[in-house]
Amino acid sequence: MKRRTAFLGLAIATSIALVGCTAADTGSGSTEGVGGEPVTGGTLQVLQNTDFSHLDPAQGFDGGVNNFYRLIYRTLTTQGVGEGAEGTEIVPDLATDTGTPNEDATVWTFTLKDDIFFEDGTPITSADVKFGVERSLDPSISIGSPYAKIVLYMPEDYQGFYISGPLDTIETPDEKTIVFHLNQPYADFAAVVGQAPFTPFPADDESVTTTSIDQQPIASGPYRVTEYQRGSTLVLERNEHWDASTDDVRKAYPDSFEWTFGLDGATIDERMIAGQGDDQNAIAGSVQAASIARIQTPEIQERTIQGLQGCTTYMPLNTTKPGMDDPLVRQAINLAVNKQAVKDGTGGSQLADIATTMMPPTVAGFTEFDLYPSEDFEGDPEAAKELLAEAGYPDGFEFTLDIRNNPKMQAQAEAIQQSLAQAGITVNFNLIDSATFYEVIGTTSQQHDAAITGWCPDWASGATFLPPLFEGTQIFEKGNSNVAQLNDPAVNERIAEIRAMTDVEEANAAWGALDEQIMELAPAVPLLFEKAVMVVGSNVAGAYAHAGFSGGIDYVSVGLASAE
Amino acid sequence: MSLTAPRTISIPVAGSTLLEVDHLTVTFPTSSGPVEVVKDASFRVESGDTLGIVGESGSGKSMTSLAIMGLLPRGGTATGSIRLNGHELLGRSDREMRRVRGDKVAMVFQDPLSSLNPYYTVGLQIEEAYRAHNGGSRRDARRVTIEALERVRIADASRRVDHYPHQFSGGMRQRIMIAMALCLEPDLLIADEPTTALDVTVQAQILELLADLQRETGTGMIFITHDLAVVSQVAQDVLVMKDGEQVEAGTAEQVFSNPRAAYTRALLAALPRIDDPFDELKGTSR
Amino acid sequence: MSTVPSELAVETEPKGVLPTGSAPTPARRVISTLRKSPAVVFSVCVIVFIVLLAVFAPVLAAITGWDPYEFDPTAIDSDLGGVPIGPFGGISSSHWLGVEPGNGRDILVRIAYGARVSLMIAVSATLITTTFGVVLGMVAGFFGGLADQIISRVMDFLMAFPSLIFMIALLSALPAGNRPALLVLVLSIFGWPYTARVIRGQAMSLRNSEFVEAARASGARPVKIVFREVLPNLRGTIIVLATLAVPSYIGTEAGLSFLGVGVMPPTPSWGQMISTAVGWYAVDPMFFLIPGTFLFLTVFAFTVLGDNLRRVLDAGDAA
Amino acid sequence: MAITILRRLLAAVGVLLLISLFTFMIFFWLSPDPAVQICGKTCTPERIDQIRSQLGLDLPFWQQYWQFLSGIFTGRTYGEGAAAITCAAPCLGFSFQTNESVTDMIVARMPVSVTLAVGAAALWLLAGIGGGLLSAVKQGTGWDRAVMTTALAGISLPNYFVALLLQYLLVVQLRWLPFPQSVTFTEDPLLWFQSYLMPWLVLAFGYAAMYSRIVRTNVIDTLGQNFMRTAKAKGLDAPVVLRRHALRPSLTPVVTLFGMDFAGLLGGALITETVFGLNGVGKLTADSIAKNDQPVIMGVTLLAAALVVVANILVDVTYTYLDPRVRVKSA
Repeated sequence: MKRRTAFLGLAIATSIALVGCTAADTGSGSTEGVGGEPVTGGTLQVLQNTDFSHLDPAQGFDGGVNNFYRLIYRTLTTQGVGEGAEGTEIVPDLATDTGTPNEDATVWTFTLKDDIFFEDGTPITSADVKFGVERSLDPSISIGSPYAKIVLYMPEDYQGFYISGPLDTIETPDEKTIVFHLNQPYADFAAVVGQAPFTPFPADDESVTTTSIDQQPIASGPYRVTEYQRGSTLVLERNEHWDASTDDVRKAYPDSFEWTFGLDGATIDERMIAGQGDDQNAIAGSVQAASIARIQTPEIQERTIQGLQGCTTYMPLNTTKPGMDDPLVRQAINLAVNKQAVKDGTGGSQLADIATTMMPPTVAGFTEFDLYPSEDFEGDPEAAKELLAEAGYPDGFEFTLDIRNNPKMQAQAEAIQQSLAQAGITVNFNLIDSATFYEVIGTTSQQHDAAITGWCPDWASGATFLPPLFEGTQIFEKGNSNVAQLNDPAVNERIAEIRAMTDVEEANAAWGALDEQIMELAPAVPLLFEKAVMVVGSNVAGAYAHAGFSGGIDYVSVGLASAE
Repeated sequence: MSLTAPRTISIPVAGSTLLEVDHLTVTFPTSSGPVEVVKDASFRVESGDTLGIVGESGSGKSMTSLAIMGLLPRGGTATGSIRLNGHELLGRSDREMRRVRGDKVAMVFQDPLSSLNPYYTVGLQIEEAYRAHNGGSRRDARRVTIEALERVRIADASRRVDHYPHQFSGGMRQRIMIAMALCLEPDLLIADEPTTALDVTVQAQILELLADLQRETGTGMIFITHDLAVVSQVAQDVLVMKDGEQVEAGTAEQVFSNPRAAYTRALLAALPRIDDPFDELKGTSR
Repeated sequence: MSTVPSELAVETEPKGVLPTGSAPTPARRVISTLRKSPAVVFSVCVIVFIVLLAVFAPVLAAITGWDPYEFDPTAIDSDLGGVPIGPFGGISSSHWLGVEPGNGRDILVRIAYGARVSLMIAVSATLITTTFGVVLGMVAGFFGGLADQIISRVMDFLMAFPSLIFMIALLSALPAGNRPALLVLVLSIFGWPYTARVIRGQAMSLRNSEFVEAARASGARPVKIVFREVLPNLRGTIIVLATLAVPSYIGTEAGLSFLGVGVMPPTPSWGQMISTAVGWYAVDPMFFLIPGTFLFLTVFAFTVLGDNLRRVLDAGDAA
Repeated sequence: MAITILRRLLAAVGVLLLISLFTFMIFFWLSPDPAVQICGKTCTPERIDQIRSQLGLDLPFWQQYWQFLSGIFTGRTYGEGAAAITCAAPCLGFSFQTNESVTDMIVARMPVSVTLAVGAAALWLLAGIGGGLLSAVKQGTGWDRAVMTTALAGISLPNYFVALLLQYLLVVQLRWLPFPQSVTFTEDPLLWFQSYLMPWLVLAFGYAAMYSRIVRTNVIDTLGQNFMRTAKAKGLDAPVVLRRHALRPSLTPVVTLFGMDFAGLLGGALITETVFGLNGVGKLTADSIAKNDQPVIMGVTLLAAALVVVANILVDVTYTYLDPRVRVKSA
């Protein structure tokens, strides 16, 4: 339990970052799908900058890949379909319902549906689900969603199926029933079994090894991988053994999906805007800032979808550093940042809204407030100077900002640097390679005074948002997500109280109020709620932005208007 | 070393003028205006005779020969008149000159190594010259080539024909150049310092070879050299050039025994007199 | 003969007839010849212009009123993704070459500051590689033997290296630190053999020349011969090599910055500007055309100058 | 001859060993801990230690280096028991970020790099030799100046700039070409050609510029040779003189250059592949550097070096067959 959100933190941070830098993931929010109801058949093209992180669901952990997993994998539960809250609701998938807890929610029982098969026609049994979880706990691949590790009851040194053998605390009394024992009461466990590491794999298949799934996935969903060249193409075709009648979530309209990876962001945008040939059947991730001006024609607007990614881009301020440990300094920084300039650098009003709260509007219990207001969000350097003087820095303040070597984050950092300069605050950059950025800022000994990073909730609850970022017990030497290193007794206490709440509504409201309580301490500067703006091909239908997948187009609902 | 031999043989054909050069002037443009490298040269070569052109480097003797070949370097222009067998050569198109070159006038150059293409066998280089003018099959050309090599006394010619230039010694290479020139049976052979790059004994052999061949074929020859001693051995007539100007012209005997120009006298004075060429010359006079 | 270690590097082609050790061509004659060539006059003008731009960058900033880091939100359209307002990338009376999309920074001022960085790195690297290349090349060529063996093997090794890949890997592995200094270091490590190789060849031919023989016969110490006799004769070659090395380093620095491992933001750099402009090429082509043109003209001018210098020195040698 | 080649091979092996050692050292000391990299997002100190021992990263430098070297010839196994990962020979390493053997990754991307290199090479040889010849034969004329100015521009233009310019002009503005797509020749030959055309042009431009300069110098050099005068004096046709006597001596040295450049490209045209999104070895390198996938960077560096070194030997051997002065001992 003690590590839980630490892992989670970095994972999500990475996922938002991926969305940002690749423009290959997706967004959310228009009122209806583009082009009406899709037809069955045809090939849907997906243009993407970077390849998926992993085909192995134990390893991949970001909005884009989770969205993709739903095409080839099924889990006991999954997120719903539809816009907004409809999409983030947890619904049964392989299981007949969202599980039956015992009284204190420490033992959960699920029953599998009938007529569920792997791609080779083998029926999926409770043993296969159990094996999937056990396999995912192997240390060499358990880099995906951490919830199984956090909540399942298991021996401390359990190292997955291959090293430690079967896990006795997952029981399979018969082929259809699976019982999980947890190490704590966990009311949200239905959401946990919807996480990708709970994907079943054939328990008695010798060919399944730690690394084999990443190369040769075994499908339980409506599609199977028929061709995969890392970094260049991925082709899915129908899994004949998937039975639509067992699946209320996946529509699976196209006969096949074809991904093209490695395309430059600007090129993807240009192709989507031109919409020629096969690109009429294509979808892609959010357009780049540069392309916003080019999609303003009515023809393109008709096939444009947009919505919030459901994440917050923010600047944690390391509360343990000299100077930064003074709330007045942190408040001054909050006051001085010109969020409008940060927004412009990110792509302007179409790609981002200004954030004044830590929790994004897509999280239940979101409460709007702005503790550090300024005209047009352009910063108030004078007020900031006063606070600095009060804090004992009349001649200004200097700090080092950790940023990722990536154009968008650099643009954001430069905007911050420029606006803080007017309040007499000098910002020095510590540019970190994209590959090591999260490692550095997640290592307390290596991080500097501040950083620019992001956070997305795993499911739409404040419980997966505020504690990982600001709970004092979650500061770890490595893999730290409380980058501000905030350890405030009042905040810690309140988090514990809200966790104990059983009334969901009450808890949600409490998270909202806690957000404001935290922001009074100014451990971070909320910057933006970034949006996804996606152009789809003219023959694409049923596309909408799914709030559960960083605003990406829901793959299991999209299809073609005409299959020819 | 027979000095009389060529003379006696050349007598029957003497009298028919092979080459007449009149008022030949060669100019090159430079950044400081045109420069005349050959100024108003006039001379004749009779069939079967040898004209020696003597001068220091830069005296215009090589430019004279290149003008006859129509091979002046880029930018150079020749005026005056050059008639071969009575036909004017100046002002002809490059295409017409190509038929003259090799076929009517052949040339042997100073440095036999750099004058042969290192990438091809000597056989191929002779054959291509032969075929350019006589056509015919490769077999014929090869036969002619081997014969030509034999004529210039290359031992084992049928094997050596397939060797590359760098596999031959300097003297042998010059023999090859001569073979190349002679296989076309030209009316006029221009030898531009053919022995300068060779050591003395080889030099003698080459001179002897040229004399023999001239006797056999009756070809007229222009022999260009800076070495008066050599001229005295091969030429009937002598032309002395300095700074593009023709300072002395006449029969070898006249020039050597009674030089008119101060420059020629100076040249003669500089000759080594280990064994006095003039005595010999006198001895062989008509 | 292949002097191009990477796709990036500009050919320095040391092959051919570089001026050898005979009497050095008088500088005055070289200059007067060069002055007659329109290409050289053009190149020198471009170089002078770029140098002035670099030197007076702060003055330019003062005149235009824009500091290289200063945002101008009024010059961009926030609702259209931050695209510059106005034609040709926002060229206007206050922004003479337009602005950067997304933040409205003045492109002209950033180009000027970028020129500082580019020139500083290229010239420093040239000084270092020329010094090392000349000294090691002379030692190898003049003394031969073991020294030559060692130096030549090191040169072969460095030149067989896939240097672009390695420069990128090295730069991305090294801590951020002082980027320009690191760039100079990395460029120098892989750059000096190209100078040394040419110098070595010439030093070898000079070793047996009359005046060296004469100096040796008069009992001069080898080190003295090298610096008093050999070095002055290599002057022309060194000038040509250095002139051609500058554009090669400018190009490589820009390439590395383009790939994101060179000069780090917010420090302006031409390569980095082009890299940022990749995303905007279809919408705001001026954003890549302007720094690209400056980069091209600078490299072109130095190359033309070096080329002509070599030709004139060659001709001087032949005459 | 055989002994010369053998000696060259031995020297080449030495150079490769040195390069691998050098590369290995750099990564050993400078690079961030690969274990932390692999450990990724949800990392614990214990897990890092596990990965370190699994990868042999806890061993001393020389043992690690030896493991890497021997892996190339015998293959190697990472970890133990059921969780073991085997990497078959020739094993250039194993990428734990993608769970693939580096050799397989490179092999999978080779076709793109080869296609790119072959197409570009054909173009630049054609343009470079053609331009150089034209320039040399028409020396001093407008043609010469035009070709040489273009060549100088080609040398001075960064290829990423050319790539952007071409893409902007030909694709976005004029719409003469479609956006490059990753299709194979068999799928759609026309689209394949159109997609590769720009990368070929961009890559070929710089090389063609360089080659035309070199060919021009060589041809002018050759035209001034005495044997050219001999050929003319023989009365050969001008085209024959040029083709037979001038071309071969002028172009033989280009073979050396070409061999090295071509081999260099097989090791990946980093910038061109990245700018055009071609999934070749160069893109693999760029991606791996961005992700700091150290085994892949090692593997590619070594491969690229090996290609250049091998090309060097091949070129030398070829050269001896092309130049009789080297091939045939003088008599």
